[in-house]
Amino acid sequence: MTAIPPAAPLTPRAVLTLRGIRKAYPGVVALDGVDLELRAGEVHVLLGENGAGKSTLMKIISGAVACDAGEVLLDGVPIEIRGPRHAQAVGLGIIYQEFNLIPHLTAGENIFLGREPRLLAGVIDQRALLRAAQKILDELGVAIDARSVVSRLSVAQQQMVEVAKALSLNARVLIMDEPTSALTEQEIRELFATIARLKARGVALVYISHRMEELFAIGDRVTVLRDGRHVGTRLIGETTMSELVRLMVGRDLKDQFPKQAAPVGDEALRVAGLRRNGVLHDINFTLRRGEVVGLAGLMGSGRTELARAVFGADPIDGGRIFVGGHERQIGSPRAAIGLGLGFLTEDRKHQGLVLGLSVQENTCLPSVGAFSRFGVMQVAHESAATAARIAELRIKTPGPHQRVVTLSGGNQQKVVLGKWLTTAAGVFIFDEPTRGIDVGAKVEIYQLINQLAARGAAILMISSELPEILGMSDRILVMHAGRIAGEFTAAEATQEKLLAAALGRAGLHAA
Amino acid sequence: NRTEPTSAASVAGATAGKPTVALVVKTLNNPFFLDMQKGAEEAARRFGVNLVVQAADREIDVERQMQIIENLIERKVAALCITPSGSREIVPVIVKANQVGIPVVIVDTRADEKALVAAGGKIATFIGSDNYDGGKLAGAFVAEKLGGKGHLAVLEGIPGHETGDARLRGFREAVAKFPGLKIVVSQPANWERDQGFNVFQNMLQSNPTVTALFACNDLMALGAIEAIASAGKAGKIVVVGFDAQPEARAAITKGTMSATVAQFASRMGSTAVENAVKLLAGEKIADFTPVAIELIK
Amino acid sequence: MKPREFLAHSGRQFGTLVGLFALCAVLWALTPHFLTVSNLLNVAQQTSINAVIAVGLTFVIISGGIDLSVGSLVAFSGVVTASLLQRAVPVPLALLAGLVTGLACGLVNGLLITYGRLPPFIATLGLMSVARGGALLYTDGRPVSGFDEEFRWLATGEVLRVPVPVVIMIVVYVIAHFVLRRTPFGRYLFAIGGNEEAALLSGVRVRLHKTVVYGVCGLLSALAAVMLTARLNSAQPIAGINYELDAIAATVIGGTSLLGGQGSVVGTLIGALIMGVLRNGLNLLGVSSFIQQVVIGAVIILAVLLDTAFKRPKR
Amino acid sequence: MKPREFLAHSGRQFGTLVGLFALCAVLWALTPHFLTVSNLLNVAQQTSINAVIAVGLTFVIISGGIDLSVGSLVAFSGVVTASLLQRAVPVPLALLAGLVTGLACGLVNGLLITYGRLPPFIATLGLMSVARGGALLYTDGRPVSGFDEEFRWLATGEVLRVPVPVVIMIVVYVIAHFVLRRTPFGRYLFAIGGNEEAALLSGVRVRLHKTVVYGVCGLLSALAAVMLTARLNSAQPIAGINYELDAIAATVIGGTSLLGGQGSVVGTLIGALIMGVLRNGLNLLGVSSFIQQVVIGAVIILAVLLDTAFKRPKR
Ligand SMILES: Nc1ncnc2c1ncn2[C@@H]1O[C@H](COP(=O)(O)OP(=O)(O)OP(=O)(O)O)[C@@H](O)[C@H]1O
Ligand SMILES: Nc1ncnc2c1ncn2[C@@H]1O[C@H](COP(=O)(O)OP(=O)(O)OP(=O)(O)O)[C@@H](O)[C@H]1O
Ligand SMILES: [Mg+2]
Ligand SMILES: [Mg+2]
Repeated sequence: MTAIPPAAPLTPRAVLTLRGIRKAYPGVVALDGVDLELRAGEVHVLLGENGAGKSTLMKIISGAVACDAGEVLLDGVPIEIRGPRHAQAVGLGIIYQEFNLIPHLTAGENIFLGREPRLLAGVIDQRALLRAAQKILDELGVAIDARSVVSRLSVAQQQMVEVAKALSLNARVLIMDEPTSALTEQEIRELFATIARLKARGVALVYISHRMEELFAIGDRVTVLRDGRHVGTRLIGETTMSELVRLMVGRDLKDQFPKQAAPVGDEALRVAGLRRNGVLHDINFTLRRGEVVGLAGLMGSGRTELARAVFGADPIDGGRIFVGGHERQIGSPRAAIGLGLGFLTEDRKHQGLVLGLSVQENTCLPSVGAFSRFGVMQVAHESAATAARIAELRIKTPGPHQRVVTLSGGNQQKVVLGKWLTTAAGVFIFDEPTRGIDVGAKVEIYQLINQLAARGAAILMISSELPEILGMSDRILVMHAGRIAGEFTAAEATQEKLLAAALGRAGLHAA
Repeated sequence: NRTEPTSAASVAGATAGKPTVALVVKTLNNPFFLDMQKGAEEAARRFGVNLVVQAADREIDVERQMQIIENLIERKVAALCITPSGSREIVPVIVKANQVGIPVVIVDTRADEKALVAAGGKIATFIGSDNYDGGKLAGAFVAEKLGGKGHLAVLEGIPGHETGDARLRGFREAVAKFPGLKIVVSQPANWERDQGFNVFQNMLQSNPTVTALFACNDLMALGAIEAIASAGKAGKIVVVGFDAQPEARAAITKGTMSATVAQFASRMGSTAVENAVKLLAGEKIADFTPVAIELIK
Repeated sequence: MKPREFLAHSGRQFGTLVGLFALCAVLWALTPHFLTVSNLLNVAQQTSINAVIAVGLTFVIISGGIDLSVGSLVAFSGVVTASLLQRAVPVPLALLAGLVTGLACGLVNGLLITYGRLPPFIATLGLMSVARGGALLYTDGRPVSGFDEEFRWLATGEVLRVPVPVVIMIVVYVIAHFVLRRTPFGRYLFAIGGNEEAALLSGVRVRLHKTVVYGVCGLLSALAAVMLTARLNSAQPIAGINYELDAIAATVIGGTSLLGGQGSVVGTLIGALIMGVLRNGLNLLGVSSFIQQVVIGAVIILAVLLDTAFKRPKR
Repeated sequence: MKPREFLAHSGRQFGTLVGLFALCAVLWALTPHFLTVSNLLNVAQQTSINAVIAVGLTFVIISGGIDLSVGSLVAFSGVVTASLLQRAVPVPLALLAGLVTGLACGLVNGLLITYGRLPPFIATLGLMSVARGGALLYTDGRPVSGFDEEFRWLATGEVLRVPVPVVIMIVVYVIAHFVLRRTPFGRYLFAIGGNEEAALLSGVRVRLHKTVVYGVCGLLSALAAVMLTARLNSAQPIAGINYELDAIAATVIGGTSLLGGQGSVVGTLIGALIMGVLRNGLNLLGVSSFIQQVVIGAVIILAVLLDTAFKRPKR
């Protein structure tokens, strides 16, 4: 990870100042009198647990949300931000945490949406648009064709399109709400280089992330929110990880990766010669009870495709799948669930959650059948299970009947997790399980993974965070271009070896 | 640059060289026009011609009827018998038929005289009776039945639909002659049976003094008599319909309905085909064949 | 349902309910004939047929679909039942045949949508035309009329002084509400309408449930057909034209989103009642036929404006 | 448009186009009257009115909405133009008045949907009823007929031997295609239909564009009204009933998704032609009108099945 030198003489000039910002939603006070000051040329990190109010604060700056009280000053002059268009016009740009791309438009069209270059009045200069978009994408160092339709891009690629879109604004203040949650090392590096360039240009950046190690690499100052309140602002150079964590969660966290090895038992899932034309080639691996197997790889290496194929979400063109030692035909997700598999998808908004339904309805969705007797749902069971998940995962919600669309990103992710914990699954496939989850909650999830393993569950954990893979796995598989390109034990694995395998350079082939 | 007028003998697509006569009615999901079709089919058999019967799905769809006729002109039928969905809207397509020399027989509903003259269109003959006269018959009957005194209700067809308007005008005019008769409520039930039921049920709530109902078609009248029955007023209200459908005739026999106006659709159909055949044979025909209009009570 | 949950639900219906009451209040002030027991029973009966069809549509719409064929299915199932009755088939058998016809047509819709991957609009538009043509062919375009008292009891009978159609409507709504809120099938409809892919990945048999929901909608159309046939003492191949619009309007006025994933049958009932009361009131007032259309349109708009005003979220 | 992009687009239309050609081939085999210049021009003329309305609906549907009021707007704008013509207002002025009427009604739809936050279905259903009532009131329920040759040229005239209605249709489609693919307005329609919130957050003036798109749809309905009035030499207050269904069908057959965010006017034109050719063919063949309904429904289903089969993704 490239460290970015601090903006040496901190420019005293405040570009944007927020004072006493308050915002309440039915049942929650999201922000309760928050102050924030952004200076030109700084990377201002915003930290806080899931639901602390970070995104809400940023949406107020970007004009997506109107605040109930408080004042915003731009260059010292009070301003009322009337809406997203107005915010853009005065130079406030944002990359939202939840993707905001138009699925059927191309990457280029998305990047310049609302600001298309014109030939004449009222005619889009499509050629110029594509050229400019391609230029931004290339500068970002991502191999995305500006003409490709966004709905066909992978999550990581979509995230990079979001970044490109924000860059195209040439904003004076640029907010990045968890831009790296869907990215792998490679893209993160490119992003950081871009951030450095922007800083040099005097742009004020707000950076939100739950990946603590990133903060120290790029941040200049850090502000911590807790329960909608401002609890402190520090210079990065004058603080430590543990102090920040204490400010965030209000207690000390001893161990970031509390791995506890569980006794390894019988074979739980075995995949032999799995093939999906053009995507997966001759995949072989075994998961045992009590084992956590990490699956690493670059964006587009086919990890998600592998998970989907095993789970019956995509048809396969060859190969055999054994569950609990018996060969099974898994024709649908339902069949997979019936065999005791659970699959936490990487894209919670499109595949994981029914956003319009409540926490309870989402949590119980795969288990509705199990919670029913004579075709009638047993509400008591549902409520009990949901209450248990809310407590266990510390889901921050006004209640079980809250619609998940109103939850913060991290809490939505917890609901997806809760959904699979509620089933009686014995084999879990977790695709980016801690995406967007705060440090405290991550530890809780790791502990949960430990518990599941101790109970005899087998876990395949797909993750783009190498520290997480290294910290939590008993065994690590690495994918490259649709093949398993390497297999390592926890002891022998290092970041370098994994990366080499992911790039297709290392030899060790899977057994 | 259209083709020469086709002679009856050279009509393509006709089986065994028989000429094809087309009958285009307003719609075929109304028993009135089904009867007309029956009559036409019978005549076609009798005279040995092919008969094509076509109609729009909806009675009021004038544009669709125009399309159908245009398509039949493309098909080069020998003669066209038409019941216009709109008396003025039919004129342009009559002109088109004239241009290629296909004779046009108008049945049941007149094509607007003035519009026809203005457009230079020409029809061979009109066969039918007048909805307006039918409405007058119905009005006179109600007046007689009530002794020239009482509160009347009217169920209208689709607002703005010519056929209904004509019947309504006739009825209003007839009852206007009797100062003791008063139309206390007049509402649309869109030609439909279920709406006839609902609307009349509601009318009875607010106008319990109503002693006679004129419905612009039998379907609405048949719906209304069920509403009367459910209000426990069977036999206490004079109900007059229009079209003389078999069901209405049965209801009259049973005594739940008082009268209906008959227009003899079947006769219209057969006369139309008969006239078309004569035209094709070069015979002279009268430019108006009246078909009796009669009150069935 | 717990009180809290119930309040949350009825909160969502609150605006529509206010709209209904406001409408009733206006009519009560304008005409003495409106607020009488016999008139209110009339309204309930007149509403019952649309209300029953609208339940099926509510289910379909919650699942993210649409069904335009309901009106044609009313006609088709109606003439099937009626012609069997006229051939002296026992009433229960004839009813069963009618209901099965509706169910079968509905399942065809469902299969076209799931296995044929047709947009619901197209599949049901197609079937709308096919079933209408079928009904016309089957009856040769003529109505089938005149039934025994036994059958007509479905329209004319009373249970505890409540007309049978109203009883049927109430029973259908109670069952539908229960199915929607308390059975896996109901839950799955919301999930499928809300996010089909997430539902699929959660093990919901999306195709099965989608097929079934169109079947249910067809079945309820057939039930409405039976009610209509008994009421009019006649089944017509041209019955039910534009019924889909009325039913969709009732559903949407009742707060069910056409985007799917949201809705309730309670709202639909209120929506159907608004439409029924409105038409009844206009007849009672003797409003001219041209103005009626203007008023109906305006009231639909106003009712929903009121509802949205109550729900309006803060930005 | 670059060849590559064009191929991608036409690829999406490929299935529907095959459907259209298959239909034509069948008709060509069955009747000698189908494939003649005069009949094809005839079909084109008959299709033109639906096709023009369908363009407006395609725009609205791409933006994620729906417009049920088009049929009523045809009636309303038609009688406005016609009555002005009869009062000897110069033709261009009368046309303008008709078009402005349609535009204004469309904008009312738009405002109800954007500022009134009504679901498009409800707002346009309401206006459908209000505009119909308005047309009836305005004309007292009577058709307005008989116009000068100058006006009727719009239906009877020819430009380079192509009938004027067909010319109008082609011009409308060329402009619409350009607007959709090459102007910010068109782009924003896709964006709003694809993800309204994302469009809003990108600074697209969602309300403005949504309001305008209903205005455009109203305007095109008014244009269709003028064409219809010239064709029939009469404007009726009850014209255009159910035109919305035909136009929506053409749009959806043409591959535009009712969910919004996807679609093309080229597809819509093909869809409208499929419907026009089908009806023409059935008339030429002399198919009984009951069977026609069955066949039309079946062909709509088959055409789209074919289209989906071509588009079916591998997985
Ligand atoms: N539209 C809404 N309606 C109701 N509550 C909301 C809404 N948006 C946010 N909230 C609530 O406001 C609080 C703050 O949410 P916010 O999204 O700002 O958190 P966050 O700090 O960004 O969390 P995360 O790290 O998980 O993204 C949460 O409790 C959330 O549930
Ligand atoms: N719907 C789709 N249409 C076309 N290409 C797709 C689609 N979904 C995924 N792809 C492509 O397939 C490849 C594999 O993607 P996949 O998401 O499985 O990779 P991954 O290893 O899980 O990476 P990620 O880190 O992005 O999750 C990528 O190149 C992606 O762009
Ligand atoms: Mg957030
Ligand atoms: Mg992935």
